[in-house]
This record gives sequence, structure tokens and C-alpha cells, in this order.
Amino acid sequence: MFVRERGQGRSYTNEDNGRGSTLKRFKKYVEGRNDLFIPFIMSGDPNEQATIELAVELQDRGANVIELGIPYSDPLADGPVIQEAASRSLKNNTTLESSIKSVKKMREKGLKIPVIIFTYYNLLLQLGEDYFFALARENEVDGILVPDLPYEEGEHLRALCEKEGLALISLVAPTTSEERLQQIAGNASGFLYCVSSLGVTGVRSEFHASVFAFLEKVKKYSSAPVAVGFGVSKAEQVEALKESCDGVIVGSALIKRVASHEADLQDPKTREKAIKQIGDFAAALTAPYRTEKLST
Amino acid sequence: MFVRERGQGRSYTNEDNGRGSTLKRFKKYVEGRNDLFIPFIMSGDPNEQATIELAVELQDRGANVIELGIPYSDPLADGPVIQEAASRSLKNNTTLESSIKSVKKMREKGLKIPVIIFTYYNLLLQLGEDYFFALARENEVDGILVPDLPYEEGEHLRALCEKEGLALISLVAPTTSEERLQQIAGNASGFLYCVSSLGVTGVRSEFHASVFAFLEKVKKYSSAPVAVGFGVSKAEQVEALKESCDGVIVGSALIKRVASHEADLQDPKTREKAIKQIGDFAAALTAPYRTEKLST
Amino acid sequence: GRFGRYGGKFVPETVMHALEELEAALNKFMADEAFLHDFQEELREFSGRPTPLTFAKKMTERLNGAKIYLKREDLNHTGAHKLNNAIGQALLAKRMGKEKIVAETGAGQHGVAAATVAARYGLECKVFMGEEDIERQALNVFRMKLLGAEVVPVKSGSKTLKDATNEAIRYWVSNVEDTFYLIGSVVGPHPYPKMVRDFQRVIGDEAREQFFNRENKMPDCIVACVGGGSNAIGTFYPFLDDESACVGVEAAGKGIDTPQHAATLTKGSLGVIHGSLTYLLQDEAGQIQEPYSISAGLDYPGIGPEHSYLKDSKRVEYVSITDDEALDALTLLSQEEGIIPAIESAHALAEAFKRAKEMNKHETILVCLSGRGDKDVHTLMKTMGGEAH
Amino acid sequence: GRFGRYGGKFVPETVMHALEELEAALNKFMADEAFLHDFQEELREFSGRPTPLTFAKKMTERLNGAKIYLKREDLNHTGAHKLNNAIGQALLAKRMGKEKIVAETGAGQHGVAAATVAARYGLECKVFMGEEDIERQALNVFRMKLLGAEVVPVKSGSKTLKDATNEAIRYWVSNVEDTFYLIGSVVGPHPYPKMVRDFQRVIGDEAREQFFNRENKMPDCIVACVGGGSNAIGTFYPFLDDESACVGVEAAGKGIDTPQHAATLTKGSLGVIHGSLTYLLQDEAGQIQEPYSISAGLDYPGIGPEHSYLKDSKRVEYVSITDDEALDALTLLSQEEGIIPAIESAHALAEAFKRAKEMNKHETILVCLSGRGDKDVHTLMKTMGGEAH
Repeated sequence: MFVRERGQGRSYTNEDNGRGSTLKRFKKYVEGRNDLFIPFIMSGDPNEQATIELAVELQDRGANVIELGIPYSDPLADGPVIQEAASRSLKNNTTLESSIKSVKKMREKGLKIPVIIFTYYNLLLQLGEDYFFALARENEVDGILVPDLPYEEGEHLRALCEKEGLALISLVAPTTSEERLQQIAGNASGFLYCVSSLGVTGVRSEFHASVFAFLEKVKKYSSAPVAVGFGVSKAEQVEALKESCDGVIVGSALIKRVASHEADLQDPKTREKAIKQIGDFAAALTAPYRTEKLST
Repeated sequence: MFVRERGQGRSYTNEDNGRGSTLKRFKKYVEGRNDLFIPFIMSGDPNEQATIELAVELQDRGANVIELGIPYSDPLADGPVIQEAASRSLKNNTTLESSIKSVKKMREKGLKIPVIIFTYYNLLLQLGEDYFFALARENEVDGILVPDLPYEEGEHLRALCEKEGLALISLVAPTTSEERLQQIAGNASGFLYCVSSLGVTGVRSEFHASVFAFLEKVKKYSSAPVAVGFGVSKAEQVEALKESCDGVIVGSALIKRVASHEADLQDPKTREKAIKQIGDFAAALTAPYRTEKLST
Repeated sequence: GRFGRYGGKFVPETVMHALEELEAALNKFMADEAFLHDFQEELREFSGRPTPLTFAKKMTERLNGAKIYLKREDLNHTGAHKLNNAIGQALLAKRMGKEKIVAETGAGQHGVAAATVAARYGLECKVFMGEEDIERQALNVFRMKLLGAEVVPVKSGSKTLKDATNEAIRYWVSNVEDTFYLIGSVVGPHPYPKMVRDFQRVIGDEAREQFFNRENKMPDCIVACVGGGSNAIGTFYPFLDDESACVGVEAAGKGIDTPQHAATLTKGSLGVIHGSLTYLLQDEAGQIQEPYSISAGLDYPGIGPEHSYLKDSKRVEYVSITDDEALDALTLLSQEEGIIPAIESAHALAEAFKRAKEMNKHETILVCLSGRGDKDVHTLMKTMGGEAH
Repeated sequence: GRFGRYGGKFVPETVMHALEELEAALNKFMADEAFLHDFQEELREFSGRPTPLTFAKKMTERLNGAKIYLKREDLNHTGAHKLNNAIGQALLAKRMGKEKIVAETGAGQHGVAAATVAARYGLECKVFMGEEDIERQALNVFRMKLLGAEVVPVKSGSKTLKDATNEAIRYWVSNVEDTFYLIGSVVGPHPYPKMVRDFQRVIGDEAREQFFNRENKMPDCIVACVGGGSNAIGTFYPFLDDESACVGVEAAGKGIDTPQHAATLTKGSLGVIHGSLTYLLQDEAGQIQEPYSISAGLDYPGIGPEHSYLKDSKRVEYVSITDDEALDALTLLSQEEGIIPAIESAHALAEAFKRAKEMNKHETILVCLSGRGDKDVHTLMKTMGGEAH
């Protein structure tokens, strides 16, 4: 692994230590970039077809990675918007297995970028790790993010991911101690999910300063691109963050649009238009990245 | 005081130890008799006039003593029938004082027989004992019965009664110990109120035997005629008791009739008729005494 | 059978025998090691005594005056000091060979205590309770039934505590041979007031020792609420020969200048109620008046005769606290110490808080926290309109 | 942080720092004489410990088998064993310099305990409670507010305990700097299960000494109910090296062959809930199922990880008792001993009564009577239709 050279974008690399072929997608679409747009969508919200089409649309609107959320009865790391999306999805009997299988259908529709499965640990445990990896391989999944599996509890899964060539996305937070930060960031694969506590309790202006200091520290240690999540909902925020990290993760803001178009997404006749509108929102949100690209 | 000669009626006597003149009425109407009819009526139930007329009527129907009950908020020695009579009377603001004063009115209507004031101790205490005796004298009251003043607590009042020439009616019950029985019965004045527990919980046939044994014992010790109260409501009971005691006290059975004629007693136009009907009941109840008198 | 001129046996002749029998049993068993051992053991192993003495640190700091200690009778089984007495009387009833107990109850606290000891010691239990109170205290009625007691509705008079007491006495009169009348406070004819005091003095005996261990002196002031007065007598009695000032707190309801209060010693006059010569609330003619207090346990028109005596002898001072003052004290103790007191006990607290402010930091106040407030939450919700703050 | 394979810290990264901080504080203060002294003193002077050991004489005679002893956690302040742990955690929070506590609650018992210690020790308190539970438990909601706590309605998921727990964790994540999360049972991420056990072991420590003083041996069998499992661990733990058989009793609700039960160890499977690897009730895909029990305190889809370990190691036997069996046991104890147990505790009693019958008169059973039943009277009235007999 290379140590990141500070201040220079697009300089990350992931060695392919004999891992499977899926990390190739990270190499192609993620590594070395500093304008990552990583949308989070809820599998099966409001139905499988909508999720598939939305993933493809988001790729067309500049997404670099799709984070595919699996609905869970007790999503304790999530706010109300994502909880409600999970409830909607669970009504369709969406499971971890059905969600992984839908990735293949996304690929068939032309999805090329990496797909990360965002799942609580209990769902993975019940599916069985071996079966999970077999399914992931077969359905061209690129990585996994388990929000309730901190670094210390993840050793076994990390080893399996490495063997299978899947990215195990790690998280760091402003409360993460320096020692753990070094360890977690130094072992990051795919990208490093950096939790700003901004989004948890609403934007606090006085908190901004410490977030930037935190991001600087994270970037110093990270072996992968650093993306910021939790509470990113406006182009202004993307603009403010773009110099300090390599990308943004957008969840609730997007899910809210899905919720407001629920009826249209359910109806095959209106679905395409609704998906375009959601795509428009995504494009507007990430406009600051393109502005930069244009001006470069 | 003379000791009673057993088995012989009309042999009681009360010495007039310099007491007031009221004991004269006991001498004339009570002493020496064994067919005493002592009705209990509630002062002011349903109004003063009715009580006055009822007293006179009962005298006409053979009553030897009128027991005039004073309504009390907490009549813990009384059953529900008398409690309700007290409630009715309290609505007319009947007091111990107004009740004593109504005795004078009874006298004016021709009442000759002794009148006993039946009052809970608290009413007497609040009126004041001196004032009570002054009122009693002025209004020609002959005695007092305080159901919640047992012998031991009555020393002071007993002394005052003796001085004033009023009968202090004592009670004995089947549970009264032999020692107390001797003491209470031996000091009885006016008449001795003998509580059969019959009436408290309804007639129990298996209890009868012990009642008669109890009455025999009471008569042995009593310095005054022995009248039985609590639960006397039928001529058959009077018949059954007449050989074993010197009289009966009739309360609830009479009060029930007052209650059932309440409306008629309130209306001056129908009152007289209602009072006659209550008188008829009293006469029927005490018929066994007159039968004996006729056959003698 | 008197405390000075107060007390006595103003009861129907039919009850006299039972009182004599009770007195004889008391003379025998209160000197019987085995009986006293059983009583102490049941207080300890069934009711959970000794109850603790809790230092109210935050309240003391807040008032910035005398140190406040709470004797925690709320931690007794069934939630109040009532059980001390119920255990004593039930054990006595057993020794006397009685198979049944009868009791009166107002809000249901003594009824629950009576039903509890009846279950524990295998006695039949009948509890007389006014129809209105049955309506208002459905939970306690259910508890009594669950404990196996029969709850008898009383329809006479005002259908509340004093009528339930009359009715219990009437029942007792008729069933005196196999039935023991378990009175809930230091009221009624002799020897009840003395007996109940002797069963409740465990409060003061424990508190005296605990307080001395803690402060190495006696409290400067001792405060307890007074309805019938059993928790107060139980607390004060062992301290009567000490220097400690004793303060009994009556319920002033909506104010002692209104007709709605239960301040017997403050506003009452001498009379007879439930067999005892004592102060009581009555009209001029001597009819007993219906008292009022937000607290069902203080809502009694009489008072234990020993309190009348202690008032006259000036050994105890009696004051009164209004509904509103009691509610404020209840809220304050809840929020400062995490203890929701019974509304009854809150009257004592209100007085103690007033006094603490006027005293210096080296002085101490002992308050009898006679019961827990869980039973009052319904009342509080109604009164405070669902808003606790 | 494991009991065998069970336990662990399955929590978002944002919480990890707080858990490390808690672990450091625990290591420091659980070895600190002054802290332990404060804890013991508050158990004694505030909560009323030691709680008594009560011999259930009439029940023993009725069943004609093993002698039954009850460890009376119902006599703790606020009415259950919950306060032991709440005192411990709140004192720890103070030492850690936290100014606020947050807690979850189902029926409201832990919420009341948390609000109580917050008042007593001067901490701000927020209690998360499902909207449905707020509706059902209006009295406890009022008690918490009266104690000064803020009750936050939870509208997510099934609007009951597990969602309130999720929400409390979410709040904690956002306010971890000045807020201490006061968990109510031996659940949650390490070090919570161990910490809560260490605060609750006072039950077993006392019972062990009391029992030995009474019987001069250890009990043959120890029975406790298990929801999250804190009273059971607290009772069993000090006996684990003895010969005594230990039996944990889960809620079988309407029957373990119906979907309506809370028998986690009997019918559940391995998984992760609220930060801990343990048995839980879930569907095939891993979605957590809503459990059912008439008892709100046993109505939890997971179980403390140490219980999972004790089940696997066979040191403790786990069985289940239905709603109906628990109600029968509740009625029986009420009528035979004058103690109305919490419905939770009645599950343990039902199992103990079954076993006592099969044992001989020289054998003994110790039952943890974890709480009082007053809180359940509303439920009982509904279930029994107002008829207690």
C-alpha cells in the first residue's frame, strides 16, 4: 500500500493482492479521484425495479459507487428517513439475498460502477458468511459496509473480504481516538466512510471548524479515498467539503425524494419520469464537482 | 332498693330518694308491670308535628314509655332503618334541644307516659349537661338513654341523673360478663334495656335458647323492669318473650312504617290517617299483651 | 384507658366484652417473649424493617438550613407504615384464637394492609369501605380482592371512611366471638389507641437509634403528618422524654378558614367519635362534619386521643398545611431526592421545609415519610392536569 | 468483552469511544474504595437494602414439598431490583463528569428508576419510550415527569421497547460527550452486561448470606425470571460456584408453539441485537421479531449474552412459563402470603411452585421476587375482568 501524498488528488491506489476481480471496479471508478459521489439507496424502496433503474440513473448522473442499503427491522445507526425507507421496503419482503441478486439485474441494465452492500450485521449472520460471499461473487457485488461492526469485531469478516476480493468499507467518526483512527484508516479499502456528526443532529455551524480539522487528520492516515457522509443534502455543503475530502455520500436527502415520488415509482407508466427527477436532484447536489471539472 | 322477687310481675319499685318529680311517671306507668310496650320513634321523622302526634297515638295504643330518638350523623349502635330515619330528620335540622322542647308539646297534646331521650353521647356533650338537665326539667322529660355510654363511662351522668330525678336507662347484652351484669342490672333505674343480639343479624333460631337463659339471669339481678330490644318486629316474638321479660322495645319495625307513610305524614291532610295506621301496627304487634290481660 | 381526659370506651354495651377480652390479651401477649419475637421477626422478614433513614442531601442544600433526614416508612411492604400495626394486630388475633378479621378503610391503604396480613396469617378478612371510596379507589379494591379479602360496600351516611368505620363496628358487634376488629390508626375505644401506638412505636425506636448513630445527638425537630395519627405517635413516642421538638401536621385542605379542611386539633372541639373522647370536627349541635383533604389518609374528622392529650400538655405542637403546600412539597421532594412521597407525608414535608429554612446548618429535622406516593398518582394527574412540572 | 462467544460490541463506530471511556471508568471506580462505599451506602440508605429473605410458610405447607424462600427485591425503593443498577450507573456517571443520562424504557420501570437516580444525584434525564407504551403506561409516564425527567415518545418501528432502545442509542451517539447511557438490563454492548451484573449481584450476595444464616446450607434450587436477565444474573452469579441448581424462567406468553411468546433461549437463535451477540427472536432473514408476554418486563426479543453463555455451558437451565401459569402463581402468592408479585416475578414463582411439589421437605428453593405487582394491577383488572378470585 502506498502512503497518500497529501494535497494531491487522484493519487490513491489499491494493490490487487490476488483478490478477486471485483476490486477492479474500484480501481477504475474510485481510486485516485477526489470528486466521488456515492449515493445510498434502499433496496426495494419502493420496489425492486425502481431500485434497479435508480442505480443506473445515478450512474448516468455521475455516481462513482452505489451504496445499496438492505432494510432492517432495527437500524440503530440510521435516522428516521432511512428507517422509513426500510419499513417501506420490508413490506415487499426485501431480503439481503434478494438485494444481492438485484445487483446482477443492475449490471444487466448497464451498471458498471462498484456496488457496496450496506447491511446490519445480523442480516449477514443469518444469511451465512459463506453463502454471502458466493452470492456476492455471482452477482458482481464489490464491497460491503456493516454499520454495527466496528473494527475490533470485524477481524474475521475482513479476512474473508480480503480473500474474496471485496472491499470492506470502514467508518471513522470525530470521536474515534487517534490510535484507532490510524489503524482503521490505514487499513481502509474501497473508500473510507467518514462520519461527520453534522447530519445526526442537524447542521451546527460552530461544529464546522472541527470537522475540517478532523478530515485533515483522516486524510493523513487513510489508505483509500475519504468520503464524508451523514447530513450531506445541499450543493453548498458539497462545495464547502470538496477541498477537504475526496467525495460525499448522500443518503437521506436522496431517500426523501424517493419517498415523495413513491406513487409514481410504483406505477410503471410514471416511473421513468420520477427516476429522472430524482436524477436531476442528484445532479444538482453534485454540481460543484462538475463546475470544478469544467473550470479545470 | 328492693330485690326483685322472681316469678312475680308488678313487684318492682323505685325509691324516690329526694329526686325530682319526673320519676313519678315511671312509678305510675312502668313500675310493677310485665307487659311494657316501649316504642322508639325518631324525633323529627319526617317532621316535628308527626312525631308529636305519633307519641300521643302510641300512648293511646298502649305504650308505657316513649323512647324519643335524637338523630345523629354517626349512629354506630343503629341498623340501617334507624340510620335512614336519622338522615330524614337531620334534613329538618332536628337537634337534641329542639327534640327536648317537643316533649313539652307532646305533654300539651295529652301525653302522660314517661319520655326517654335516646341520644348519642356527643350530642349531649355539645349541648352541655347542665343545660340538658334544665331543658329536661322544663319540658317534662323522664329519662335518658345514651347508647354509646357504657356503665364505666357513665358515672358522672348517673350522679347527675340521680340528683335531677331522671332515669338513666342502662343496657345489658348477652356478651355482658356476669360481674358487670350484676353491677349494671343492680343499679338500673326506669327500666333495664336488654339487648338480644337477635335483631342485629336477623332471627337465628338456634340462638333463642341462650336468649331465654340470659333473660332469666338478667331478671335475677335487675332492680327495674326488664325490657327486650333489638329485632322485635312481630306479635309472635312478643308472645314468645312475654313470659321471660317485662316488656318489649320496638324500634326499627315502627320506623319502617313511618318511612313507608312518609308522604302522608308530611301532608297535614293525610297525617292523621297515616298515624292511625302506624298505631294499628303497634296495636297488632303488642296484641299478645292484651290477650293475656283479657284472659286474666 | 385514658390519656389525661381523652380516650375512654364510648361504645355500645355489646362491644364491652370484646374490649375487655382484647385488653386481657394485650396484657398477656405484650409481655410474652414468644409473641414479641414473632412480631419483630415478621416486621423484619415480611415487611422489610428496619426501614432506612435517608439524608435528604439536595433538599438540605437547596433550603440552606437544618439538615433534613427522612424516616422511610414508604419502603415497608405494601408501601406505608400501616403494615406495622396490621402485623401486630393480626398476630394478636391469631393468639386470641380469632379466625376472622374485619377492618374499615378509606382510600384503601389500611384495607390492603389488613388483607395482606389476613392472607399471610390465614385469617378470613372483610373490609368495609364506603361506596364512594370504592368507586374512587378501584385499584386498591382490586388489590384487596386479589389478596383474598371481601370488600363490603357501605351505603350509609356520606359513604366514606367514617361510615365505613361505623359499619365495621356494627359488624364486629354482631360477630364479636370469632372476629377481631383490626383498626387502622390510634383511634377507637381503649385499648385500641394504646395498642396501635405500641405497634407503631417501632418507627420512632428505629429512627432514634439510626439518628443517633448518624448525628451523635437527638434531632432538634421531628415532624409527622396527622390524620388519625398513628405514624405521628409511632414516630414521636420514643422521643417524648428527649429535648426534640415534635410537630404534628394536619391537613388544612383548601384553608382552615374555609369549610374544606381536616384540621381537627386546629379547628375542632371536644367530643366523642368512634368510641373515644377527643377533638373532632362537628357542628354546634354535635353532628360530625365531613372533613376534606386532597389526601385520603388525613381526611378523618377525629384524631387519636393521645394527640389531644399531647396538644393540651404542649409536648407536641400541631400545625396545618394546605393541599397546595403539600403538592408543592411532593413535587419538590420528587425532583430533588427521587422519592415520590404519599400526599399525606407531603404535609409533614411541607412543614419541615418551612422550618428548615429558618434553622441553622447545625440543626437537624427528622421527618416521618409515612408512605409512598404511587397510590396518589391518579389524584395528582387529575389535580395537576397531567403536567408534572 | 465476551462470555464465551457471546457479547461483544456490535455498535456504530460513533459509540466506540464512549464504550472505551466507560470501560476505563469501570476499571478505575470498581476498584475504588470511596466509590464502592458510596454505592453500598446508597443501596442501604436510599433503596432500603438489604432486602429481606421471606420464608413462604403457607405456600410451603400448601405444596407440601421443598421449603420456599423469597428474596424480596419488591421492597426496594421504586418497587423492583431495577434501582440497584440505576444507582450504580448514576453514581458512575457522576464520577465520569457526565451531566445527563439517557435511558430506554418499556413498561416504564427502568425509566422510573433512571428518573429517580437522576433526581437524587442531580443529573438531567431523558427517557425514550415507545408511543404505544406511553399510551399504555400513563401512570409511569407521569411518575417520570414528576421526578423531573423528560419522556421522549418514540414513533419508529413497532413503537415499543426495542425501538425505544434504538432511539436511546441514536440519541447517545449524538450526545456522547456529556451524556451517559443508563441501560436497564444486562444487555447492550460490552461493558454494559458485565457492569449491570456487577451492580445487580448484590441480590445474590445478600441472599446467599441470608439463606445460609437461616438454613445453614445453600439452596437446592434457585429460580429467577429472565427478560433481559438482570435480576436473574444478579441472583445466580454469586452462587455459580456452589452446587445449587439455577433455573431461568422466560415468558412463554400464549405458548411457545404460538407466535406470541418471548422465550428467547427456548425458541430463539444466535444473532446480534442492541450491540451484543446473543440469542434472539428473529425471522429467517434476520429481522428481529416483536415478542409477546403479558409481562412488559419480559417482553424483549433478546437476552443478556451471559445467559446465552450459561445456557450453552449448562450451568443454568432455562425454561418457560405461560401467561396463564404466571397469573395463577400471582394469585396464589397473593392469597397465601399477602405479597402481590410483579407479573415478571410470577413467572419465576410458577416454575418454583411446580418444582417444589416434586421435591422433598428437606430441600429448599430460593426465588427472586424481582418486583412488586402494584404496577400490574391495571393489566390484571383487564385480564381477570375485574374479578380477583
